[in-house]
Amino acid sequence: MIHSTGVEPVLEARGISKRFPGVLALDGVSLALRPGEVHALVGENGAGKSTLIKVFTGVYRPDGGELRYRGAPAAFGTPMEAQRAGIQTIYQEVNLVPMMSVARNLLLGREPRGRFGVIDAAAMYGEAERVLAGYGVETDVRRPLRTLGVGAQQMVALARAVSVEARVVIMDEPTSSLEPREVETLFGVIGRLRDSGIAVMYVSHRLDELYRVCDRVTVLRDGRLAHTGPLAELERLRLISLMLGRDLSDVRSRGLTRFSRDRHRTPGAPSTEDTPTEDTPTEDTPTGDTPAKEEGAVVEARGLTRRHVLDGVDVSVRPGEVVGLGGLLGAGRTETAKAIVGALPLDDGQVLVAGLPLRAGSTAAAIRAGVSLLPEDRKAEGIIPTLSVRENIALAALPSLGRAGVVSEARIDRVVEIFMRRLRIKAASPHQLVSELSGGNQQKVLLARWLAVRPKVLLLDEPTRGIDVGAKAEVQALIDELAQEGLGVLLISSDLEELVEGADRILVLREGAVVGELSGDEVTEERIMATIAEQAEPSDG
Amino acid sequence: MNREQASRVLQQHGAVMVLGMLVIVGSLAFDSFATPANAASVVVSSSFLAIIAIGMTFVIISGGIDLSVGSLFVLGGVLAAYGSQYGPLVALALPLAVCGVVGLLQGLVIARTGMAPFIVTLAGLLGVRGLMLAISDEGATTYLVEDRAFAALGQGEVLGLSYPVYITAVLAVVAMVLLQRTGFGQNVYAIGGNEQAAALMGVPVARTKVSVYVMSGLLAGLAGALNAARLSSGVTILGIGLELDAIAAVVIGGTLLTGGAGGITGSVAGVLLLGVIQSLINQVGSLTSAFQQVVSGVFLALVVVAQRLLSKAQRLT
Amino acid sequence: EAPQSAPAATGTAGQQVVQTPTGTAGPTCTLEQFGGTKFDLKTATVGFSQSEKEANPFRIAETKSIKDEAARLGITNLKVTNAQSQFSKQITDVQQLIAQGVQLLVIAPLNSDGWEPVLQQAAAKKIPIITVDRKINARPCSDYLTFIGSDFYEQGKRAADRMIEALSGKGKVAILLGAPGNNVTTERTNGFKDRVKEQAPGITISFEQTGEFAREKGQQVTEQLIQSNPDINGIYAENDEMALGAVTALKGAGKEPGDIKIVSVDGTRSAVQGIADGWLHAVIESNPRFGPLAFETAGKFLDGEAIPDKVIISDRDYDTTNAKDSLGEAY
Amino acid sequence: MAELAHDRGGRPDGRAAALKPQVYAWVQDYGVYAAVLALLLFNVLFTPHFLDAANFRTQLVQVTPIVIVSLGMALVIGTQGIDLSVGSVMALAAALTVLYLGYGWLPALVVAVVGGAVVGAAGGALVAYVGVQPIVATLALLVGVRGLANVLVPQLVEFRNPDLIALGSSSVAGIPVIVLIAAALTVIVLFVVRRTTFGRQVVAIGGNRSASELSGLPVKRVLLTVYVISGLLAALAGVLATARLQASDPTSLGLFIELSAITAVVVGGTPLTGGRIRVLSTVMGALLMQLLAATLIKHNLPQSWTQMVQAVIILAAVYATRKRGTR
Ligand SMILES: Nc1ncnc2c1ncn2[C@@H]1O[C@H](COP(=O)(O)OP(=O)(O)OP(=O)(O)O)[C@@H](O)[C@H]1O
Ligand SMILES: Nc1ncnc2c1ncn2[C@@H]1O[C@H](COP(=O)(O)OP(=O)(O)OP(=O)(O)O)[C@@H](O)[C@H]1O
Ligand SMILES: [Mg+2]
Ligand SMILES: [Mg+2]
Repeated sequence: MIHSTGVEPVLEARGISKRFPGVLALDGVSLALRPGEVHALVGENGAGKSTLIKVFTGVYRPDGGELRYRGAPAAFGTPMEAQRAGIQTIYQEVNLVPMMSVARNLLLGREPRGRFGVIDAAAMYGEAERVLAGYGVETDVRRPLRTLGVGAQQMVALARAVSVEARVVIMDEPTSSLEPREVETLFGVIGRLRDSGIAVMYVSHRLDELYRVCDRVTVLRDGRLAHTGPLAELERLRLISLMLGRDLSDVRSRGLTRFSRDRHRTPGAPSTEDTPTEDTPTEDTPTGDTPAKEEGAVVEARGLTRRHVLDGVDVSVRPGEVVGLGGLLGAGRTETAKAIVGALPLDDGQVLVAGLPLRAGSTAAAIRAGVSLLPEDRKAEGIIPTLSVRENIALAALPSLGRAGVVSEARIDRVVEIFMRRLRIKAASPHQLVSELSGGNQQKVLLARWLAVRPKVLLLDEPTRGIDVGAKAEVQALIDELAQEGLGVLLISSDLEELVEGADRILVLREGAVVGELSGDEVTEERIMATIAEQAEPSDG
Repeated sequence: MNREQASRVLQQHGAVMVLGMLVIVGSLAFDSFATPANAASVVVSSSFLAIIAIGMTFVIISGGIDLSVGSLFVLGGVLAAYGSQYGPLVALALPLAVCGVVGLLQGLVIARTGMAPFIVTLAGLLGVRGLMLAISDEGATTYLVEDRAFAALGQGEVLGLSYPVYITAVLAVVAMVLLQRTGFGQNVYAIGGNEQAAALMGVPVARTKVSVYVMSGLLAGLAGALNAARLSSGVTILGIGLELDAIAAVVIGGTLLTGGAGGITGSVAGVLLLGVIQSLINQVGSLTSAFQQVVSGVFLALVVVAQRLLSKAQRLT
Repeated sequence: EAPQSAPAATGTAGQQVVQTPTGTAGPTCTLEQFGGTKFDLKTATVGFSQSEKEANPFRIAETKSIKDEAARLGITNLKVTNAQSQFSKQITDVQQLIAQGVQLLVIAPLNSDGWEPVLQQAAAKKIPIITVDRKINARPCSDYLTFIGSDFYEQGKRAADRMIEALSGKGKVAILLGAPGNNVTTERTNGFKDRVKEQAPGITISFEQTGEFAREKGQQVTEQLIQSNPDINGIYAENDEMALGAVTALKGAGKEPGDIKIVSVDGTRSAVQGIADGWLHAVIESNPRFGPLAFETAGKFLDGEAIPDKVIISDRDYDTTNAKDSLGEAY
Repeated sequence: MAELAHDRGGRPDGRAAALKPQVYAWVQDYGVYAAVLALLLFNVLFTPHFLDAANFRTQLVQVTPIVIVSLGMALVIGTQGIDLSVGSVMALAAALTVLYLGYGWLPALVVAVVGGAVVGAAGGALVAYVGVQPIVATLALLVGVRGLANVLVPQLVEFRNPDLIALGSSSVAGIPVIVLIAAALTVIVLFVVRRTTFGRQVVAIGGNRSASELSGLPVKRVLLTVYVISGLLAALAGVLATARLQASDPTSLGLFIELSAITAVVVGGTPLTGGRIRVLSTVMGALLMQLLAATLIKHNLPQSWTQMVQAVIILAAVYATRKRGTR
């Protein structure tokens, strides 16, 4: 990874500042991006990475400083101008049009033309299929994009950005929803881009990836430039200390709290204490007594089936247990979780909480019975953008935070305060709009929402997606702590390391069916990969 | 996949199917319903609303709404009748120019200030009607179309159908191609589906928005002008509540008010549905006016419910 | 037989009376001139296109009168449509009536202009059209047969006479206008203003706002009016509903009957009662009972008789001298 | 879009950046109050007899039905919905009131309000359970319910019930009773929006429906309830308007009031995209529209001018109070 320092930067920021009401998101940041380099941009949640990218691409205009592109001052008024000039971007939140078809999303703005300059639909679909196949997405390109999983959508966004003539490609956390296999595909693409002299800016919270593909790194902290330099020379812990703004020795001695390493206990070990739940569900868990198949499970799903999506999935979680769900994109993990909380209509199957069946199709009933889901798609299914951080946190717990339908502001304040502190949510105030927070902090707000209802079982779908190293460790520690307190957790993560470290037991899904269960010593990354691969061939037949 | 495609077609053409059912029921129930003369009256009278609905479809798919079309329709008619004293070209150009400019202004305000289209065009509804009253002496003056050539545009017939029907058909086809097969059409869908994403994907959001309101204004003005040619006069009491008819037709046709999905065929079918409902009520011929309204309301509700259930059927596959 | 005698024959109170005797004034029309063929009215299909909902006394009385007379004459095939105040719909309604094969059309037009498409179709099939209450701007005896109704301009003039008399030719008057763009509004306004200008220069019209022919709107506008123009002496309301709304407003403001002189047009029962109670000064009648006259005219026409190109009915006035006695005849 | 559009507010030349956003924010939040004040000032200077107490009573009394209807409309709009049926519900309430007046004014009022709630429930059910888009669901009701009202009471009926007339015309301490009722309803709705679980759920659903569903909110029930409340309030407005008119007029009572109410809500700063409800500003919005109409009438402008001036003022008010990032 030797790069010639003499090369002129293709894209350069000089002393860029950007202010939002109440926050100085960027404060005199300078950064130079050279042709043929992969440049990592890192920092904590809310450090200003996405904001800087949006300044580069004309979404925001800086309040101060100068942008230079190909040696001349540049000011892109709109993203379109930036694109025309050759800057392609994959944004952190999937920014495509969910209702349009996959093909139209992929080729919007450069559809193949037929006679009379009219779009040639057949050619368009063919082209789209061809391009996407190169990224491992095989699907009916006529389908609306929203019917794809988040990961597949991300691949479409990637393919869209990269398949255009570009001088600069900017990727804001492109791997946060990708599978290992897709990540490899992505790295292949990045390599090709670099070789053809294109500058790549790469934002990620996954340090391993950075060290694998990046040449240089820029660290942002609280909107200021903390460090720029070659990455290979930078020790990992030193990078972390730069990001967090802590002393190197401090990080070294105390380490980063992660999952405690003693997870893989014998399944069913008695939990220290039960999480106290204030309102015991009565109406929603009818007394139709069906004895639990598995002893002591708080939640047990049996034979969850939905045509084309789920095929007889059985899952059970005991108090204090962390059950991982592994599998490739589209394996049906998200669907399993949604089915358990009643957010996905089922053709067949049943969910039991503490041995009593849940009313089908009612999320409210599931929540009252103590089963909650932290959804995968933060923007579409998580935050209420028009409400403040405070209202977002209190939302699900509202009925218990008041009397006779009248809310108690004092109790809300107390709960919000507790969780904002415990999860270190970075916001100007509890009254800031949640849509103004950085992605990672939005995720923490959602986690707080669910913890505030004091669930017995928490289903976490990609809980650390987009969360910085520090916060990720905090969240993982939190999961650990909660499990120790007796909470049952179902953990879905595309980050195999996280899955292995966090889970007591792992169910591997493929094409909507459970194809393997790993527990105890079997819980390793290799075994998970092997289980997926083993099963892949026979089940394809 | 085949099943999926089939049900997609089902949703998009739910209105067409309900229309078909209604026509069959109507023909069985009334002798004088499925006659060429009656069919012609439904088709001809629907054509003006259809022209407006085509423009409205673009606006709604883009995520907006245009309440000013009823007022633009009557203004277009008055201007056309006024302009016809200077020849057929002026009769056509004057309303198109004025209504196009109104659409342009509304589009600019919406695109540049981010104000809600509902409110901007509601102001348009009021302001344009005020303008129409101002140029017609508070509605007291009705300009007459003396120019034969222009009148023929609204009255001439081929195969028992008057020219506006053919004009509407051509416009519908052009609109369909525009929407499905051009970059502009794709942009309209994209900004309606997710405006922010569309902007990031390089769609010229402001330009596209302005364009759809200009189109809507032009089409409403054109419909008004053609109607003035048909009636041979610039009637000043037209178009009240027309915007709601147009919106209803478009929505019944399967276009989502939230934007991002829909199409022209559905809207045209929606317009015809409204026409057929009226015609069926006239066939009964003995309902009191109050009961006619009840029946229209119930019909409308049934149609949207049916259309909704058809599109729900798609989700379940 | 002169049409004047017709009302007496039916014996119902408040029947329409024709103003101009037939033979004397204006051109006439015969079946031969019109070019139609004779048919039997009893077995014919007759279409009646009403313009507005039958939700005010005028429209209710009008439709009822047409239906009653058809029934009385034994016409079984009467088709009625209602345009719900939408002019485009009325054009379509009539076209669909033609498509259903009507042989005679009675139309209460929502607007005077814009009938071209209907007239063409009707002319092609030689269907005679009688328009009631409002005129159609076209040629009688070729585009349509004839018009039966009141003279709205004349009504405005007569209302002005009553106002001038009430104010002894001096004072400030407000006008509650009807719906904008409506022929009736325009003519009743012009008649009133022209007459005031001509006869009573001492009267100024200091306020004119639309009350859209509705009672609530009349009330609201009057409330604003008497606040900002407390020196107003008279109110001319272009229909009874607005006048009665004005009365409610005046009562609410603590005025006494007669403080402000109100003159209106229509002659509904409530308005006539209003005269008796002292709140209204006078009401100019606009008679909606078109049935007998319309079918009589059609009958004569089919019998080959010459009929006039317009049949103007003579409307009466209501005032304190006759209000109590005439209550039964008001509609 | 929120992000994109927000930027415009945060991008004022860079220099006075710290102060200007606050001014913007203030105008956004209180612009409608400022507009009402400005209009009041204009009238005090240029309209004769404007400062009479009776004049203020007139304006308040006239605005009452719009205020009451707007309160319900604000809730509906908060859920990202819209209710076009309110005018027809007023007409239905007028019809039911006189039909049942024989049993006394209170039973008549109860029947009318229940009738309004039933219509609201029908609309709400179509929206929440069938998934029909609010604008068409309530459009069907707009057409059908007015017809129903006319079927029940075909033409204007005057009544002499002294209690009902008193409801419409009497005052307590110089303040008309119906104005007091509107004030009380405003306080109640304000409380519901600010202080109750239900109120929070309404805005949450408007802000993000699928997130609300996943958060266990009773989405369908809340939606249904919101339309029921809107119907109920519209019916009450209908009864009060009827009492004031001293006649039941299902034909023209409440015609086009839906547009006035929507305007009041939006001018007050509640976005049509839902997720936010501003109750007091909605009332101010209604007052603004009322004062505007009164001003134009008092200065005897022709209809054409009235409509054009209204258009301009609506645009200006919404422009000033617009929240960047709302469509
Ligand atoms: N539209 C906005 N309005 C107000 N504040 C904003 C807005 N966008 C970003 N911010 C603030 O600017 C700061 C930087 O946010 P940014 O999204 O750039 O962080 P980030 O480094 O990308 O974080 P993450 O790793 O979580 O994605 C944060 O404090 C955030 O709250
Ligand atoms: N690469 C892909 N190609 C085509 N379709 C895909 C792909 N990935 C996902 N899908 C579709 O998306 C749907 C939803 O997948 P789902 O979200 O349940 O998967 P998952 O196991 O939760 O994976 P993840 O959450 O990591 O995206 C699947 O039914 C599948 O049809
Ligand atoms: Mg970011
Ligand atoms: Mg998933």
